[in-house]
Amino acid sequence: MTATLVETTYREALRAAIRQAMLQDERVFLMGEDVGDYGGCFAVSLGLLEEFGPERIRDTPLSESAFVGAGIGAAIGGMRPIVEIMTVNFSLLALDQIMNNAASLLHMSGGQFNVPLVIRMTTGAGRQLAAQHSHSLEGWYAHIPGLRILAPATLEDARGMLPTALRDPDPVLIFEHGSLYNMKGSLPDDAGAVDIDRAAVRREGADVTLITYGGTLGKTLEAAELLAADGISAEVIDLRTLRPLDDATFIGSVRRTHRAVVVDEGWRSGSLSAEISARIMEQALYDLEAPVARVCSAEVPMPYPKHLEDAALPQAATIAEAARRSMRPAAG
Amino acid sequence: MTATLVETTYREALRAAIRQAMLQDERVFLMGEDVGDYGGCFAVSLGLLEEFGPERIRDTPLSESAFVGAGIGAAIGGMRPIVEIMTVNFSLLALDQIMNNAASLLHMSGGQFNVPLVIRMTTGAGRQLAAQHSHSLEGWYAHIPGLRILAPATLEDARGMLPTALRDPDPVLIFEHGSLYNMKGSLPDDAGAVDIDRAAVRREGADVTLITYGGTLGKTLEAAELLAADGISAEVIDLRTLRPLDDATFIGSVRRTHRAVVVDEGWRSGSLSAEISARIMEQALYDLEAPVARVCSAEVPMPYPKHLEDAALPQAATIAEAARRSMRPAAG
Amino acid sequence: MSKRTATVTAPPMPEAAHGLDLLRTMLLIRRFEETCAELYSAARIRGFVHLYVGEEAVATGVMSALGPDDAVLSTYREHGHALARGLPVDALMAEMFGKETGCSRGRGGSMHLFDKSRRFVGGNAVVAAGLPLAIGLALADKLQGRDRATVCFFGEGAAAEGEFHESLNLAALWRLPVLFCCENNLYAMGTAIAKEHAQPDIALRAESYGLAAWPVDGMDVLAVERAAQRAVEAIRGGAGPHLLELRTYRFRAHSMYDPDRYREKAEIERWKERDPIDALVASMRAAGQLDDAGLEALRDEVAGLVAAAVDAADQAPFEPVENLTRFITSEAGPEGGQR
Amino acid sequence: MSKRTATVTAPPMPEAAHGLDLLRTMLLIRRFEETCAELYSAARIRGFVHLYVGEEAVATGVMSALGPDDAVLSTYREHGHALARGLPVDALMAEMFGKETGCSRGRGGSMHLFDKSRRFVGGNAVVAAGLPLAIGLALADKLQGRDRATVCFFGEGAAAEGEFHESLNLAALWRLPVLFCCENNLYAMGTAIAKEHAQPDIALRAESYGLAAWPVDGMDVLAVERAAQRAVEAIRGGAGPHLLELRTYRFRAHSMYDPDRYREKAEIERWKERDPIDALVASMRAAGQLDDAGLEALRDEVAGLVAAAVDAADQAPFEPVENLTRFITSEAGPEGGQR
Ligand SMILES: Cc1ncc(C[n+]2csc(CCOP(=O)(O)OP(=O)(O)O)c2C)c(N)n1
Ligand SMILES: Cc1ncc(C[n+]2csc(CCOP(=O)(O)OP(=O)(O)O)c2C)c(N)n1
Ligand SMILES: [Mg+2]
Ligand SMILES: [Mg+2]
Repeated sequence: MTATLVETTYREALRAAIRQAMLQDERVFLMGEDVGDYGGCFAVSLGLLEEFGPERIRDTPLSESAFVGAGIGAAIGGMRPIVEIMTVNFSLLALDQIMNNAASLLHMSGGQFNVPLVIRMTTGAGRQLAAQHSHSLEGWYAHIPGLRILAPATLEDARGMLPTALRDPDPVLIFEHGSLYNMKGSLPDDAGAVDIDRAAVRREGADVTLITYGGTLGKTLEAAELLAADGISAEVIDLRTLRPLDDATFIGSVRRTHRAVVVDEGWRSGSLSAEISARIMEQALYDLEAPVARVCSAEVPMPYPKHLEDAALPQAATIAEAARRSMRPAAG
Repeated sequence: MTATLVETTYREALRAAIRQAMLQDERVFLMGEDVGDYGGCFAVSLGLLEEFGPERIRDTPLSESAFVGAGIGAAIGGMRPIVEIMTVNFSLLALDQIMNNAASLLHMSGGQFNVPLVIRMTTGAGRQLAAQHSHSLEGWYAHIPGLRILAPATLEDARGMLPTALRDPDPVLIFEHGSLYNMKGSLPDDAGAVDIDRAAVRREGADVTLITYGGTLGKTLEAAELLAADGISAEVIDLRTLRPLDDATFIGSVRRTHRAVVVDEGWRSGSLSAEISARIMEQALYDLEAPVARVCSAEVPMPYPKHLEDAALPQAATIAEAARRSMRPAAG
Repeated sequence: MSKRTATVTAPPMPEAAHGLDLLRTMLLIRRFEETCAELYSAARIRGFVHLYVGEEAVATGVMSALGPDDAVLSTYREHGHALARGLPVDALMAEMFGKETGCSRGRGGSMHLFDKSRRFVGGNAVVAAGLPLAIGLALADKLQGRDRATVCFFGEGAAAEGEFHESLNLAALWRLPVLFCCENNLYAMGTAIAKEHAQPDIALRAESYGLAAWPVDGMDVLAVERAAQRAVEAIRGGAGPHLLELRTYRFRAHSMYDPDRYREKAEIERWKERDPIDALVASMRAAGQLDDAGLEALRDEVAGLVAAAVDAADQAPFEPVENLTRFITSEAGPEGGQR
Repeated sequence: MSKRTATVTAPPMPEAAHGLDLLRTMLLIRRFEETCAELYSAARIRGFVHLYVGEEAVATGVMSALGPDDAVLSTYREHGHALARGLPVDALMAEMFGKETGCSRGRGGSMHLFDKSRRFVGGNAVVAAGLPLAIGLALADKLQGRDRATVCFFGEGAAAEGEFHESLNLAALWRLPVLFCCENNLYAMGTAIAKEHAQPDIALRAESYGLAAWPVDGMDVLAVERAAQRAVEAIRGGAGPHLLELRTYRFRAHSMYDPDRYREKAEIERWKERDPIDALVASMRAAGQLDDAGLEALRDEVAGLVAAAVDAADQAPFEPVENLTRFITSEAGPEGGQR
């Protein structure tokens, strides 16, 4: 008996994951601003309040620091909370709790208090939401020891990362790119937990490795198509887990292709792309035929108008162009 | 008539800078927790309350977000505030104000509202203060467009960076490493503003470039001594300004030495050292004789005991060892 | 709720000319936003857009009490504040279109309207993030001995954030010239006030910081104006910070994204009966200050302004892409020289 | 200050045995900390160390009202809380030395004492950061139908932070079984309460969230114990969160770094006259429950415990350097399998 495929969206896959977790484990509950009556600011939790009631689909006041901290406390108290922060932009208000408590308690207590907490939040730009609603800080969060950082870029990962994260004894942050919620596709009706330890090769190729994750996977795959039309065979790697990084997959690829372009929606300086480049430097310098290139966001608070926002963000064309340049580095 | 040299400390140099700014410009005031009656948690502002009174040496309640935001508002209102956050660890509570207001207002307003604010804070580990009091996040802050990030590592810079920062029309963050306050030395009695646009070569050398800043400059210079004893001539670069980075100075050096070690007290993954390595990758790959190496902090919330803290932090010996390895990369 | 919910009762009618000014402003806000809603549906305005329809009396009444040197801090629901503060309709509409002629050169959009010349220190899209800025602006005035007020708008939802607490304490502690204007429209997105606040009487809560705090009928522009005038007068007289809890209601959804599932239709209808524009029109008619023709003329006037603004915005240029990285740092460079 | 500053007055003396227990705990805390101060001067304890001397009645009285299943959240000024909660002196002293036998394996030091078996969820060195954790622990109890209380200690300085506001609101809104214990020692580092709070009556302020909040004489261990017992009883009975404002004073500087320039010597001396240990000793003597010999025996007992703890800590091993990166993630791995 094989599973049948069902049409779904990224949003529905996330919702199905939450719903299943709630059904299977009484300790799981969802907490955040507008997860209940409103149905989630991006409608991820729509309908769950009706099914699970207000104790387990718990609307909070606007108080990011307190309800994230409450998630940490509840995790220590034996629950398996899923805390939703509406968007990464507001997560700064809870950063002290995330860094100094969630990520540190296990170590500070000499191994006594682990924090099995999952925090979900929307990330990314591309919807003309301007400077305060367009941050891509998931790579920046990946700097913090003690956290696991996930960036589901596919339906399968939207469906499968949460159950795995909920089994993790330590805090996991899941960054959902705002432009993906409406992404359509199909999933087996029995889709479930996926591994969160390995990067995935989303397209195989021999000439250049394109390394990305989350919201820019689609554009990177598009770029690979553009390159294919030029006769360049690009391998596309989806990092999936930004911390801890699975070096082995991308280093192995770069050893074969000898060229890499890192695509990252974060601001360029100090972005995750720098870490990837530095690790290739450390582990595969002698395999390189060209400098590792980076395609990142322009270092600006995101402007509102579409033409400026487009110009600020990585695009398929700019990714392909960076890859082409790395094919002829001397000319670059 | 030449200036005479006077004995001083890093702390006194910082204080002299604040004092002079207060005397010269009525718009300047200092605000933060315990800057007044207590004299500053690291005694930087000791005596200033008596001289300038409580309006200009302004003790605040424990409310990092509000008083940092108030600094931003006061800057817009025509003042030149110096806001002291006791330590970088607590600055997370004010990060929303720093990123979403201080760093963004000029751009969001289309150039209308600049924010001439200086924020000072203590950073760094090495004093057995454990997980929540030992962060080195200045390199992480350097990810944020719209901010200038300074890390004075010398008496001259402790004395001179503040006046320059106060003339900047945009927000400047100054990170004072906690282990430097008692550093002794001499300064000309007329010492004043220094440039904040360029990195400094603190020691010239031909074989390897050691790139660092702030609290690890001393250890890096020690490492250079160790290397000299082995016949290795190390150039030591003090970045001074972590954003915007002065690439030209370190790239130029690496082009000559063909080898680089970046020393950074931040946690390794996603630290400023990665950005430096990535820039060398992009701009000087073909000049390298060895992979750019990084000596960073272990990726742990800082443990309390000295032996573990020492092991977690960059040390002269580990820096020297990394440099030696880069002299014989094949063996590495 | 407390016994203090009774609001200042009907003040006397003002001069006809003043009433017409208030009415014109409210009509302008309403027309501007209805047009924005249409343009949003036509995908000519994008991003998040939060309408103020139903709350016009609040911005209109408060701004009418201010002088040109006072500062104003707003939120993401800010068209009304901006228009009432006198920002040109053209500059606002151009901003909605993301054009270079916009009040923020198009960089801000609906949530980030700014105007330095009118001390309109902007829209702020992080809830409660404007309160600390207000503290600073007021502190700057105090330190420089300027007799100004800083007005800061925010919603009742914002009052649950830590910034509210920290800022009210600072304002009261330092007796700063701030007027906090809490627009209590009973919902923070889809969350009703009873799920936001253990004690939903915001004015009463504010008093616990040692502020003078008054609840005001936010559907009555004259009541709002009078309360704001009194508060601003007291503030200028050195009485320290004040808070007005302006009890109002938004007739439309939280934003153009919001399907508004969480409110009863009947509740919305009940509040619509208290439409602040209708209420002022009725009072002015009763006082013989307005007739059908007069009202029609006003409506035509604001419709003309808005239509012209749409045309102008349509034709205005976009900022060239080469300018993307402008305004990250100031172009003037350090004081005393170019950078 | 409000009319409510009058504290619960002298409760009747308890049984002698119980009084001796309380006294022993207070003496142990005092002795432990005096020893720490000496060891700090001898550079055998490092980092930041915040002494509780003068405030012993607070921890002692509150902990005495708790059961083993209740949870406790502390601050960086936590030796007293830890000892009163029953953490072994040996494990605490070893932690001060950074030894592997410490209650946090030496990784935490003075500011991060933990003990899972006693639900002592630690020292927290970020001011006010423990309050949100308390909300979560209490929520977990509520959701799981467990009849427990969570007690959260913090200073009056912490009450100015946004977390205080957000957490009190959440606790009241959700009627959580939390006991907030605000240790009002009149100073936050060098900042006097009048410079921290526009309204310095913390208990009164807390009431504005819909909490039951009582001021308590924090120098009287019996008063503290009785107030805590009543509050915990009410909390267990479903009455929702409570706050105790424990009015106390620290006899020593903020930390071992602090030269204590900001307080009048006379003020310190006045408070020392109200030393909580002396006060209990006096009451017990008056009630014929204690004589010189009894007191001497107790002092010897605690001195012996502390001396033995120092010896044990001295001889205990340091965690091997190879272990540095342990406890970043859990070693057990995911539920249902090894990582
Ligand atoms: C810190 C923060 N958290 C969440 C949001 C998302 N958000 C935008 S508006 C809003 C509701 C605010 O309600 P209220 O303060 O009552 O103002 P209103 O929208 O009713 O005018 C929320 C939750 C945000 N912008 N900032
Ligand atoms: C968020 C934060 N800001 C500043 C500090 C530095 N600091 C440590 S204790 C303290 C004073 C706290 O006073 P209070 O809450 O009254 O507690 P007490 O020390 O008097 O017991 C300060 C400012 C900190 N640890 N955390
Ligand atoms: Mg509202
Ligand atoms: Mg205190």
